[in-house]
Amino acid sequence: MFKKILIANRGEIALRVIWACKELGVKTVAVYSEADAQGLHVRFADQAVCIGPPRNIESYLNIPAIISAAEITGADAIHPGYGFLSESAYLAEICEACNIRFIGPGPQAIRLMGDKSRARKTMQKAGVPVIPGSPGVLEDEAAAAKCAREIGFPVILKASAGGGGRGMRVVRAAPDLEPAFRAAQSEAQAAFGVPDVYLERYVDRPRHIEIQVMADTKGQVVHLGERECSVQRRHQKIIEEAPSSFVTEKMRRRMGQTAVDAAKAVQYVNAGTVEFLVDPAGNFYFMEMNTRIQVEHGVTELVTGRDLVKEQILVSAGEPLSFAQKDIVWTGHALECRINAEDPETFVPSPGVIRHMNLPGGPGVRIDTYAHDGCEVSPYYDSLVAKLMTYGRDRMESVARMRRALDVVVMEGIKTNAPLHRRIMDDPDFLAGRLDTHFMERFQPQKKKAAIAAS
Amino acid sequence: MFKKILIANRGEIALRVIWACKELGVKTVAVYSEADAQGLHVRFADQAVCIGPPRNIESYLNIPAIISAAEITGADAIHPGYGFLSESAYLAEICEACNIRFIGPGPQAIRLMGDKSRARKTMQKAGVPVIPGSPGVLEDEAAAAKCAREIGFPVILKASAGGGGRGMRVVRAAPDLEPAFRAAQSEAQAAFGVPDVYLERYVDRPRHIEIQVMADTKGQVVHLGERECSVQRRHQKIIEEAPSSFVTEKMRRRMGQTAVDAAKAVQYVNAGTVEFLVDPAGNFYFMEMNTRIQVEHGVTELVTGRDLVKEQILVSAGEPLSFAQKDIVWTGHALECRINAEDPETFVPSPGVIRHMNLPGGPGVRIDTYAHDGCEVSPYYDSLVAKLMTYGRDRMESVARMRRALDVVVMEGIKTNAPLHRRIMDDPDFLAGRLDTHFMERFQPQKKKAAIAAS
Amino acid sequence: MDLKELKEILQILEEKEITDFELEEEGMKLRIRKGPAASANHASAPILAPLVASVLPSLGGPVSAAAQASPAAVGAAATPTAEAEPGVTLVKSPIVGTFYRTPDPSAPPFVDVGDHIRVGQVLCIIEAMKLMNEIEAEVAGEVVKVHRESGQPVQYGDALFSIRADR
Amino acid sequence: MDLKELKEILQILEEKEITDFELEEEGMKLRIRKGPAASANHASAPILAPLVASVLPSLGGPVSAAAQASPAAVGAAATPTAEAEPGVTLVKSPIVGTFYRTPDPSAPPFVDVGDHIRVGQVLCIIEAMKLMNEIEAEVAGEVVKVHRESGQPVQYGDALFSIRADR
Repeated sequence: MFKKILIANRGEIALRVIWACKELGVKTVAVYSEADAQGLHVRFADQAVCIGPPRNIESYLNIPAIISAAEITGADAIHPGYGFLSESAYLAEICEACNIRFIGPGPQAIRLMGDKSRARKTMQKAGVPVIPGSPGVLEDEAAAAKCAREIGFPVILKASAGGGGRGMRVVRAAPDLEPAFRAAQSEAQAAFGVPDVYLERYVDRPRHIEIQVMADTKGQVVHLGERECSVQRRHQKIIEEAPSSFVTEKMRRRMGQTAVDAAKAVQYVNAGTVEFLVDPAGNFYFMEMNTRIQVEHGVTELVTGRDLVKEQILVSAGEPLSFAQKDIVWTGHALECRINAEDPETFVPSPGVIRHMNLPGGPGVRIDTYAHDGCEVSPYYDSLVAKLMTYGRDRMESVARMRRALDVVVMEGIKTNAPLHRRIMDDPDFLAGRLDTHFMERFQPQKKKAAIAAS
Repeated sequence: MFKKILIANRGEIALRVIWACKELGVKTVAVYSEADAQGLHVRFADQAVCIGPPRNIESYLNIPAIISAAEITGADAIHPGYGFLSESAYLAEICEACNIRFIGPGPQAIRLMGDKSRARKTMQKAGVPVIPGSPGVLEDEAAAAKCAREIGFPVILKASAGGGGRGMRVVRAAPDLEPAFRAAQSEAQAAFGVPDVYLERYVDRPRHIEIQVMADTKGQVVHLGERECSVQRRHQKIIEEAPSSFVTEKMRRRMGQTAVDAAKAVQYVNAGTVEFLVDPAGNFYFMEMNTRIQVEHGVTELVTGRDLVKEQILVSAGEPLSFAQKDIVWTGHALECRINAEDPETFVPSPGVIRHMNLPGGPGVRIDTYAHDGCEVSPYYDSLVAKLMTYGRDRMESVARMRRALDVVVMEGIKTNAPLHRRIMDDPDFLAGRLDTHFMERFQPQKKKAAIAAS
Repeated sequence: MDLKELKEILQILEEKEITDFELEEEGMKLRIRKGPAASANHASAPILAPLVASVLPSLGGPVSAAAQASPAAVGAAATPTAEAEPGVTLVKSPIVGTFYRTPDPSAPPFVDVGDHIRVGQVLCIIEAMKLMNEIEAEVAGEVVKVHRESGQPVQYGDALFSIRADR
Repeated sequence: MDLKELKEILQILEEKEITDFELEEEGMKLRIRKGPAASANHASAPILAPLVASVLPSLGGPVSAAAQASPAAVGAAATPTAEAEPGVTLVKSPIVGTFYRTPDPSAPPFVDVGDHIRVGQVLCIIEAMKLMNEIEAEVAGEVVKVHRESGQPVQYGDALFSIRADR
């Protein structure tokens, strides 16, 4: 086992890793920027090293400083958390070179999954369904028409250089394709300077459902079921749950096996998440694989009873997985609301000092947070202040618990999106499980973006 | 269902009941003494009524004030919590007379179980094992000798008027009985003015293990397994856990059935706890039945996934139990440390204002507390500030979580027994599950009382 | 300085959490103070204040829990602590119950504003558990205010009457 | 003073964590106070203080987590912030690593107390990721203190040397 783990992160996930290390009896080293000198991860780690000024690039993204901190403290492993350097193949490589274990997959798997088109090809080869689309840029209207016929309508035309919804055109029937193609081309030209356009099957009202996998160095890969993450705002998840009310037992087995296949195809080790786009008929398509622990891992922990962060550490230390696929049993239902320091109406970030705080407790409540009374929510870093999770025997019990938990969240001095979450908990669509990635656009239509589809 | 429940209590249990009511969609009324005007139960209930000055007798024990508060707010039920009026048959009767539902058993069951000798006789009749003993006061040495032979050694002689260990004599073999009897008599005479002495089987190194039962108005009684509560100081439980590492599956079934029999013998309704004294051989003896929800109910909730307070309310409203015996499945292990405002060495209460607080979070942690930053721990009421519970797949995981949770408990401004709990979590006897009610005397021998046995 | 500028200044002060602000300029003096009085310093007060409960007003109609939980919604402490003026005694309810100013619905009130009362005189009835509890005056003086209307619920410590005591 | 100037002042005060500020200029007087009244109770200070981290000292030997968690054990902030005297410049470590005063173990130190140094002169080496990073003087002056011993680990911002700058 490791003797000492350096946590190359801050905030709640740094604490989450510290809790796991403490439970395993492993010493911890926190690193921090000057802005986080008062942070709880600094206080509760066994040691702490200041690695630079507040700006990420000079501290939490500063690989030499982090490696140096590991060296001067004698840490034999680095846990990257999520965000920051967690998907840096380069850090994983440097760790290898410095004889420090990187707690995550190997650099090859990180790099491959980080390259979306390589990942897509690899997955296709492995038999993992990806969204059908043109192999590359479409030459002309004729090529587009041929491709669309093969794939089937509706399709979406996308600017190759695009992003943010610009140059996108949904086409629902063949006669509309030609004009749409030309329009997309000229839009792409105008917006990005290149007219290149490609085509994909358009998924109406898709859900974002992801599968948690865990793999050891012995080649064993186990999936821990799905998380429904369709409640998003601008591709930022804000509510996650497990299980998804849409996923049947059969579908879970199929998606789970597919995720395991995906992981095996890249010799994956450690925790990872395979994200799928799921259409209303239950067809699912590979979107990407996140090669790290995720923000929302807690809901999976609640329904499976497994500690994913401890498992990450054990697997990195060479232990076999502590469970086989047959040992994974799902019980009850868990929800997570991300409590962000932001205005619940305008979503403008609201950093500041939390002058007074009250957090919920009682049965079925889990809170992961770095917040405490008098703490500063720094303007330098992301706005996630707390992950409020509830657990119940069924979805309605976890919703009821989430409601009463949100009712008593007090964070004076900053604004949070807790009131937004509270309203969502009363929304008929949410309660009925009628979710897709456009849920938030319907829920707060005044905030609707110009973008057509983009998910 | 009830429309509005008045909670005749304060502190964490008042909040616990509020959480249950909120989850059920029932309105709540808090009552409070002038000392608790700032209490969270006052803040988070839908309504609140000041019922008197700080002293219990004028507020939380003031039945007319509480009934009046229910009447002026239109509450149709009263939840008494634990302590205070929770075992007042009189309050239960007055509620009946006033058409307010008392959330608990009927007054007859409360009264019977409150009378220790009637309870003992009723239990004996129902076939529940009680500690063998002389039927009453022993006339002379000969009667004592005869009785001791029947019961078997070791026995304990106790002063009929006694208490606190005075006039007690443990006798391990027949030849010692006669002198011990005379000594006990004269000690009893000296201490209490009457020489009356009786005799019971002496249980060496007993464990305190209790069974949670839940009964509905349809006559259904279900047990939810045991709690090990042997870690006590002066008969005050400080650590509880479920399951007990001493109790086998077979023993759980037997003790559970016995507790169900005990409850059925008194037509018990609602939540109750049958406390047993368990000897090292696994024999168990009825001690008493607590006719209320208990402080430590949370550990049972954690291992069974059942919400006992919601169940109390539902059962009181006439619903059948939401589970049958076969539905109760125990998973994992839960621990509770009672965080008291007291000096961890001297046990002197430490009321005051909590100026800064940090409570643990993360996986497997549950906290029930009324504390928040800036809150006052009142000198008027008991010293329980927070119930810190941890849950894990097995006992070692919940212990590891309790350790790391205790490590980060900060309550500036008052002293708490968290450091004591932290030390217990490293004690070899505790870790091995070698527990009995004398555990704390061995753990802190300097605090050992003069009393010989008394448990 | 116009209203708009003043608003902006106030906005800035709030953002920066400034509690004391004084500005003097030709012919103009501005002084802004926020929060608890500087002298006193109730360390706990500003911290606790937002957690002060809504009390009696909610007896009329339940306050939504969500609203209660919102820090903004709980500004005012609702217990009528009503500091008495010098020389004026506050008669507070000694019990929880329903306040009645008359012995029965058709009768005139026991006392009214302007009445002079003597020690031991019945001021009102508070009904609790079907019992009519007569509340008697403990001071002699003039009734200067009746704080509650007949038939209203009262909790322990609620102000009922203000009496200007005889000297 | 216009609003823009005022905002800038407030911004600076905030950055510098100044709580009291008074300015008098021809015909203008400005007074700003922030947070709880200065006289007594710094509500936030004592609250935050106990959560200040133990830092570098723990690099020497791990501090037990239990001890850290106990409020009593975390009194002193351990980062050597070492306020420089007037005229004395603090050279702080720009990187994390191991501090060496000599180019190799047998060599004499780059600089010592009493030495006069010029701008650009190498003061020490900090080893990070097997790289030897020479730290150069940015001011000329006299070395008045060496804060660290050779071979010790240093974190970002740790004081290394005090230099009394030439005037």
